[in-house]
Amino acid sequence: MQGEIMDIGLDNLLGETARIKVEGYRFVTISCVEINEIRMELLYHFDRNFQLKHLRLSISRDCRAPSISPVYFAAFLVENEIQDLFGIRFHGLTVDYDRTLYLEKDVKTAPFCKFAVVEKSPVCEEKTP
Amino acid sequence: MFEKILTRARMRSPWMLHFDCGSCNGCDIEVLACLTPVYDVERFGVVNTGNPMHADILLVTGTVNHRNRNVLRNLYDQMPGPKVVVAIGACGLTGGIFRQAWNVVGGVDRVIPVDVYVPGCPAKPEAIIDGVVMGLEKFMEKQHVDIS
Amino acid sequence: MTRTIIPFGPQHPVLPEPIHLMLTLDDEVITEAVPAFGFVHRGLEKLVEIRDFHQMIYVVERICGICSMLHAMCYCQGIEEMMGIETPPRARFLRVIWSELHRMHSHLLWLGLFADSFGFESLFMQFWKIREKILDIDEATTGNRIIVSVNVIGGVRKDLTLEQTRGILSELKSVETELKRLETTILNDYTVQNRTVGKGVLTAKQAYELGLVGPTLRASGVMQDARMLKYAAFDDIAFTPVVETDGDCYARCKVRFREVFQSIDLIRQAIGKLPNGEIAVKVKGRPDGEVTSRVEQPRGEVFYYIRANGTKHLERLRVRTPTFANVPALLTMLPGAGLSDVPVIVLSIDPCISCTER
Amino acid sequence: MIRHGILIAAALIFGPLVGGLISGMDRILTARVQSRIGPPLLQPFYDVIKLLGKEKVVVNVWQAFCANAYLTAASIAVVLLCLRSDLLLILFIQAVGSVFLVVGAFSSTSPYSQIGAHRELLQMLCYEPLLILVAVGVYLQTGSFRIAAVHALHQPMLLKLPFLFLVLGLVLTIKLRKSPFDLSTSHHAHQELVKGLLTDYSGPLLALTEIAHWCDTALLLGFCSLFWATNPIGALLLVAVTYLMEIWIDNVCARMNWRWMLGYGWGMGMALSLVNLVWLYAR
Repeated sequence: MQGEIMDIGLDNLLGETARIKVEGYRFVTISCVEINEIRMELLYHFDRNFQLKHLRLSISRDCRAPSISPVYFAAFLVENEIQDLFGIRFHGLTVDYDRTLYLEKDVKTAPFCKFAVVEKSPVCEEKTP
Repeated sequence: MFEKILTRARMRSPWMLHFDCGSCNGCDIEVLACLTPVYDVERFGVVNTGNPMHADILLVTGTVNHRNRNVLRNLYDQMPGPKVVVAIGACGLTGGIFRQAWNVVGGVDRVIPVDVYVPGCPAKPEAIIDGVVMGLEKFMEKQHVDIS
Repeated sequence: MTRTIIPFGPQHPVLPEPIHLMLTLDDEVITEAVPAFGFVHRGLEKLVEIRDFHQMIYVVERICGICSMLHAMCYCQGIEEMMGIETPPRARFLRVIWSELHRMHSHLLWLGLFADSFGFESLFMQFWKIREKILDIDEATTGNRIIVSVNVIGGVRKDLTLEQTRGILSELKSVETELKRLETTILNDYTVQNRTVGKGVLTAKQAYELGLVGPTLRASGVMQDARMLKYAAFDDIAFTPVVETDGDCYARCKVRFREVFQSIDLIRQAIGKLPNGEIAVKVKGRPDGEVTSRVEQPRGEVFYYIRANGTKHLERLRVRTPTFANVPALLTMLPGAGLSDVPVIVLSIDPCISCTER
Repeated sequence: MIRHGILIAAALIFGPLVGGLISGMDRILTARVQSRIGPPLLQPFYDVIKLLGKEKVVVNVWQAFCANAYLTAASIAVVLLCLRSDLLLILFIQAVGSVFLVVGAFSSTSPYSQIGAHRELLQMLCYEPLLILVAVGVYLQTGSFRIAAVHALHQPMLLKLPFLFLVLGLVLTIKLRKSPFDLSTSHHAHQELVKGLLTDYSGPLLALTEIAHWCDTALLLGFCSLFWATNPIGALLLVAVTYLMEIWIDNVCARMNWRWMLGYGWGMGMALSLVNLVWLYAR
C-alpha cells in the first residue's frame, strides 16, 4: 500500500490527527474492516500532495471511538456511515445522525458485519485524552 | 363521444413524473436524455412535470430500498388517476445486479403495481420511449375498465 | 413571510437523484440546511462476499452510471497493483481514451443540468445535443451508451481499429466547433453571470481544509488533480490541470467547460501515440494484501481501499467517491444563500448521490 | 343588443381558443429554437381536455372556488376588451382574477405553493403599476380610457407611445411567465419551486387555470394590438412580432430572482414610462 502506516491507540488518535493536520495533510476517508468477532480495524487515510499517510486503529467492537470531526469537519459523514454499517459508535461528532444516515430508526443490527451483532450500549470508553 | 375525445387526449398528452429510486444514474440520465433534441419526447406531448399532482405516467428507475419505498408509495398515491407506472432498467424490474445487496428490497413491483417493464442496463432512450407508448395503450384498457 | 421549512427532494426535478435537503428559510434566505441520505444506499461494498474479484468489476461499474468506466478503471488498477500485473501499453492508452470520453460526456451532462438549474432551458438542450455525439462514439466502440464496461483486470476488452480512431477524431472536431459556439453564452451572458458569479464562494483555504476534490477544489485555486499521479498512460501525455481562482459557481462552471476542451486534447494525444500490441494480459492467481488506488473522475478524485486475503473473494472494498468528499462543502455554502440559488449551488459541486451512498 | 350578445359569445369562445393556439405555436417555436421538433399545434388543447378528465383531487374548497373565480375574471376581461369598454376596468378585473389565483395558492399548505404565491404577489406588485402607467399614456393620447377612443384614432398609437409599448412588452414577459421572470411557476419542470404557484392545483382545477391563462394571454396581446389599431394587418403584425420577441427573450435568458425583477422591472419600466409620458405632456 502506498504511503506510511502508523499504528495508533484510542488514546492518541485525536493527538495524532491534530498533528497530521498541522503538517498540512488533508482528510481522505476512513475505512473500517471487520477482523473477527471482537476486533475491528479503522484505517484513517490522509493525503498531502498525493503522499498518503494512514493511521491504523484497532478497536474492540463494543468500544466507543472518539470522533475526529472536530479536527477534520469532513469526517462527520464517513463516521456516521461507519456508525450505521459497522455499529461502532463515535462520540463528539459535529453532526450526529444517530444511526439514521442509511438505516431506518428501528434497525438495531449492523448490516456490514459478517458476525451479525445486535447493537448494545458501548461498555468501554476511551480514557480522557 | 366525449369519452372518445378524452381517450384521444389522454393518449396524446402523457405528463411524466420521474423518480430515481436508487438507480446508478444510468437509466436516470437516459430518461432525461429522452427530453433532449435527439429523442425529443415532447413530440408525443410528453412533458416532464416533476409534480406528482400533475402527472399521468410515473417512470421509476432503480431498485427499491428500505428508505425510498415510502417515498415511492407516497408519490404513487399522490398522483390522481388514471395513472400508469413504467419500471425502467434491470434494477427497476427485479433488482438486477444489486438484488443481493443488503439494503435492496427488489423491483418496483414490490411496492406499487407496475404496468410496463422496460429492460436494459441501462435501458436505451428508444426502449424508454417505447415503454411510455406501451403505457399509453394501458390507458385504453384502464378506460374500458372504468366504463364497465 | 417568516420562517418556512422546505423539503427539497427526495423527488425534485432539479436534482434527478434523490437527496433530501431540509431547508429552513427566512424570507427566501436559507438559515439552515440539513442533508438526509439513504435513498440510494444499496450496500454494494458488501457484495464482495458474494461476487468474486472479477465479477466485482461489473458491480463497481454500477456504483454510478455516469463515472462507471472510471470506477472500473480504478478498481482494476488497484487489483493489478496488488497482483503485480503489468498492463500492456496499448491497454493503458485505450483506458485514457475511454476515460476522457467519459469525462466529456459527464461534464457536458453537468453543463446542461447546470444551465437548467438557473432556468436556461435552451442551453440545456444544446449541451445535451452535443453530448449525444460522445455517447454515439461510446456505442460505436464498445456497444453501450453509458456503462461501457471495457475494463478487465490486466487490460481492456475492446480494441479500437484505425477506422474507429479516425471516426473519433472527426467527431471530436465537430464537438469542438459546436462547443466553441456555446462558449460566449455560458461564460459571457449577462443573465448567466448574474446567477452564478459570487454564489457559493469557497476560498482556497476552506476548500483545502474541507478535503474537497476535483473541479470544486480546482475552481478555488488549488492545483490538485489525480491525473498528476500519472496512472494509465498519463506519464506519456502532456497534462496540466485546469485551475480557476474565484471559487464561486461561475469558476466551477468555467473549470468544467475548459476541462472538456482539455479532454479533447488528451484524447487526440492518446490516439496520436497509441502503440500497437496486446490489449490485455492473462491473469493468474488470487489477489492478496492491501492496496489503495486513486483515479480522477469527472467529479474529482475517487479513492479505493482494497484488502484481499488470497481467496477469490476480496475481504474488504472501500470506495470513497468524489461527491462524498464534496458534500461537506454544501453545508458551508448553503446557509446565507437565497432559495433561488440553492439549485445552482447544489449542482455546482456536481452531486452524484448514487456514488455517495453506493 | 343582439350584436353585443354575439360579441360576448365570440369573445368567450375565441378568447381561450386564440390563447390556446398561441400557446401551441409558442411550444413549437420554442422547441425549434432548442433544435427539437416539438409537440403538435393542438397540444395545449389535448392537455386541457385530459386534465378535465382526470380524477378530481380538491385540496380545499376555497382553492376550487379560487380557480373558478380566476377563470371567470379572466374571461370577463376578454369580453370587456371585445366590447371596447373602459381600459381601467379591464385591468382591474384582470388583476382581481390574478389575486384569486394567488389566494388559492396561499390556501394550500404546501410550502412550494406558498412561496410561489408569495413570488406571484411580488410579480403583480411589479407589473400592475406599469400597466396603469400604460393606461395613463393611452389616456393622454386619446383623452379617454375607453378603447373605442383608441379605435377612433387616425394614426397608430405606437408612433406616439413607443416606450410605453416596450413597457407593455416587459409586462407581457412577466405575465406570460417567460424566462427572466418565470419565478412563481414555470412551463418546464426544472424550477426550484417545481410548479410553484400551481403545485396544488391538479386535474380539472389546473385545466381551469390553464384556460384562464390563455384568456390572459389573449387579453394582453389584444392590448398590444391597440397600439396599431388603425389597420388590422398592422395590428396582427405587431402582435406577431411582439410574441416572437417574447419567445426569443425566453430562450436567451436565465431565470433571475425576485430582487432583480423588482429592481429591473420598476427601474426600467418606470423610467421608460416617465420618459414617454413627459414627452407626451410637453408636446
